[in-house]
Amino acid sequence: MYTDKVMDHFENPRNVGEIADADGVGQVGNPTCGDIMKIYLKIDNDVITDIKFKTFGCGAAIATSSMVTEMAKGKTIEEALKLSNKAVAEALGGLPPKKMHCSNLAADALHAAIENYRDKQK
Amino acid sequence: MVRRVYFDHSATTPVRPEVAEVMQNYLTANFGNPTSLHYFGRQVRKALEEAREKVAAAIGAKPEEIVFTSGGTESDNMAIHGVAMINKNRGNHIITSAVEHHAVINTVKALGKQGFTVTILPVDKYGLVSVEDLANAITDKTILISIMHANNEVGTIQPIEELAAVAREKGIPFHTDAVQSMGKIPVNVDKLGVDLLTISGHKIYGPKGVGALYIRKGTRWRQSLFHGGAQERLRRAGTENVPGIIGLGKACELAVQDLEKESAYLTTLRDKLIKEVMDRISNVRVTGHPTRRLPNHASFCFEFIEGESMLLSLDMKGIAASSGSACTSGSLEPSHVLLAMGIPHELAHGSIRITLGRDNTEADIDYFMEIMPPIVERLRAMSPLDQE
Amino acid sequence: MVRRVYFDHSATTPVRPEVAEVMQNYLTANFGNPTSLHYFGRQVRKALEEAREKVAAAIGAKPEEIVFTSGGTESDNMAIHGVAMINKNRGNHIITSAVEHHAVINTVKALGKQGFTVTILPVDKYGLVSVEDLANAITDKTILISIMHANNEVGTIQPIEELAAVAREKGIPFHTDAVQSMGKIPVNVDKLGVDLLTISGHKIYGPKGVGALYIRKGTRWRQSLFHGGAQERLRRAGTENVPGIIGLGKACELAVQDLEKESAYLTTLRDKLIKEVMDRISNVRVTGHPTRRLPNHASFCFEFIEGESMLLSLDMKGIAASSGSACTSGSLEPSHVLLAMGIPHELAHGSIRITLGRDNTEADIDYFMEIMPPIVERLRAMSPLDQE
Ligand SMILES: Cc1ncc(COP(=O)(O)O)c(C=O)c1O
Ligand SMILES: Cc1ncc(COP(=O)(O)O)c(C=O)c1O
Ligand code: FES
Ligand code: FES
Repeated sequence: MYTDKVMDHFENPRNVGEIADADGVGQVGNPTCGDIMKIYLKIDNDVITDIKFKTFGCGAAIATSSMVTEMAKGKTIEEALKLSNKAVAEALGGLPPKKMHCSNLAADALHAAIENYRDKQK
Repeated sequence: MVRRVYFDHSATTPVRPEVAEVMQNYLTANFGNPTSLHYFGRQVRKALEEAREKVAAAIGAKPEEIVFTSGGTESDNMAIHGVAMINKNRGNHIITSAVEHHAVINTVKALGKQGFTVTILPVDKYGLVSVEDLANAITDKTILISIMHANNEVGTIQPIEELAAVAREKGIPFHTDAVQSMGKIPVNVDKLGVDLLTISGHKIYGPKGVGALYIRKGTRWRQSLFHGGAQERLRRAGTENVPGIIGLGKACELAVQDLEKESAYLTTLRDKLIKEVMDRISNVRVTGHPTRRLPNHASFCFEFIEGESMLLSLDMKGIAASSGSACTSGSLEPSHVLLAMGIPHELAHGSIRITLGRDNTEADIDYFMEIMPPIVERLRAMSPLDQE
Repeated sequence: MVRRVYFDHSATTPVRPEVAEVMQNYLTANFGNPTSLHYFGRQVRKALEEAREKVAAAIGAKPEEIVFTSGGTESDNMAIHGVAMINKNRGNHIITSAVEHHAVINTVKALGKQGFTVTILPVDKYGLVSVEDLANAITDKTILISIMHANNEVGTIQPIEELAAVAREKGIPFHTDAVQSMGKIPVNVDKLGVDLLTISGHKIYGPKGVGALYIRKGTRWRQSLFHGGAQERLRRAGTENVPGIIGLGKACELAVQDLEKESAYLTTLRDKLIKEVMDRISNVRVTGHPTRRLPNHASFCFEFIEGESMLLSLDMKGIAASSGSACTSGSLEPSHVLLAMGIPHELAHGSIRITLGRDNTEADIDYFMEIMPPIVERLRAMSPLDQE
């Protein structure tokens, strides 16, 4: 059902955890629907220097979370905002059609964290 | 090679070698069409009727009360549709429960869109239907009650004797889906007091794609799904799945033969499993009834984590289990059974079902207990939910 | 031991050893439920989809256009009911022919009692439907046409390309029952131009209890017979008959592979049989079309005698054949197919069908020609009918 890439990210998720003094934190989803993604950002000079996630959800949810952190790390927030859910799914070699609602979360969580960072800047 | 442990016997079972063996012959050597008058047909007709006797004997029925079908789903559809159609001039009210298999619930709901009124009885936190609720739900328009014998997701065994007695008193046909109970606890149509009963081959170490419907003699029922030839005494059109039926007959025979021994064995294994999970993993809940449950059935909800991710992790270690989590099916709603039992959404997402079978051993449980705690720990460490 | 000759391949065929062999594995070792996420399920899912590819390839379809069913009867019901139900707001007229299998004709007739109007096209003396009749029968209320590819009783092959072209021009879905033609003549959904097509496993050296329905992409069709799980992408509920489906896939693959050679071989045998019967027995008529007929199909009406008594006599000598005689079915009316072709009742009662298969040899024909004439003679000597 899942690609090898998905299974690799599920089995060895990159950047799991929390950042205690995060510059931005974003959360999407809710436990009722079975998926929550929370992303923590460390931002220096508009560049994402560190990123961590915590996820409650299925294999796809965990893999997309992991993938999005890998893709965002080192990017400027402008670049990171351009990362789409679709790009994340593609980077994983695709997701089963049934999993579309949960593959539509990882980039959203990242964007929410960036929003949170920007709000704090104001 | 990775060690493989199969813990999903409620989803399906392997065909027992004894069953596969008797089937083989009816693929190649004894291949006739049972409708044919000639030697090739007669040989097969005889075997088909012997299989019918075995199935009937296994549930305390008469052979002529057994109709062979393509599986549990067809039997459920056939039972409900057939009773509804013939009785629609008498009344239009159907009663079922909130924890039925989709083959029952979706069939009843489809009738609900065709002029029938449907009452879906609630269940308590153990998944039990109350006899009082049933008695109160019956009206003079009620023409059918369908309540399952044992639940596939949580293993809860309904008080069918008592529920069916209420129906009997009012003269209302009672159907029960015994797909999960067959071969695990005694299933006897007279003791249960039911008028229609569904079984399926592949849950009792028989083949997939074959099932049976018991229809008590005298029950107002009409064949209404298929049209075609005159097979099964006009109750089910289509050339009979002969090897499947032979397999079902053998599987029923063996199931009853081994019931007592196997059920005792599986109960011991299951109790060990439940005990160790509860002892060694925190924030877990057993779902279903503590005692009125299938001997091979253990089901849990693990807090803070999600079912599919547990299944995938177990699968990587060679353990096959299942879940009522919405994420395994890609839908947003978790199992209707768990929700009907009042389990909150987020907890229902963390459900897992371990259903044991005759080839499982204590060593399998030990292996599971070696593998599962670190999985739970790892996934909980990843979870953003508040864990205190 | 009595010599046994099987001449009833239109009724059913033995499972080819290659097919039985691939199935075996999916009974025992590879037993998972294809819906399961885990290893056991995934292995089976993969094999199931490979079988779907084989079936699709055999009829020139795409895999996603194939739905697996419990046999030809279910496929026919599913095709007709599913198209009728979704289109009932557009029109209520269904066209079929007078020589269809009961799985089609009874399904259409049942719809006739539910508000649909039915036209049953006549056939000529060879059993052929006329393209002109079809064109004339179509109204702006016509929502479905179902005409079989080859007839089971007389072997006549309909001009489906031309019939379907008429339907296509008017945008009306066209279903054909290819249960008998599959494996005997080329069956290609695009060349035929059909939208739905039925096949059955046990007529093509595959197992009983499994079939497929082809539904062309874009055809307005809705699942309407069964309710239950989400199998077959919501087109057919119920745990898949995995061994059966694997067997069907293999049988389709082999059928297409061997088609040319086998059809040439069977044509030779059949022509020899027809010639010798006509040469050596008087007052016999071949039923069906002289050339547009299945390569393995020979059917006759013997004057002055009755089908069942011929079958019984043949059976005593080890020869298995069949008949469209009413007496084999215990009904009073002989075959609707023979009557539709204008064969008088008394002659229709004397019908006999010899359908050859890949294991038959010339020696079988010789044996038949040794046995049959004295049987006819004996029965005619007993007959009170005027024989001149
Ligand atoms: C309780 C129950 N009823 C019905 C069914 C359907 O049976 P089948 O898969 O043979 O169609 C199942 C299994 O899937 C079941 O567990
Ligand atoms: C033309 C035709 N259609 C349909 C069927 C029914 O197929 P099945 O026996 O697989 O239900 C048959 C055979 O009985 C047949 O000959
Ligand atoms: S988290 Fe539910 S489908 Fe992915
Ligand atoms: S002659 Fe006996 S049934 Fe027809």
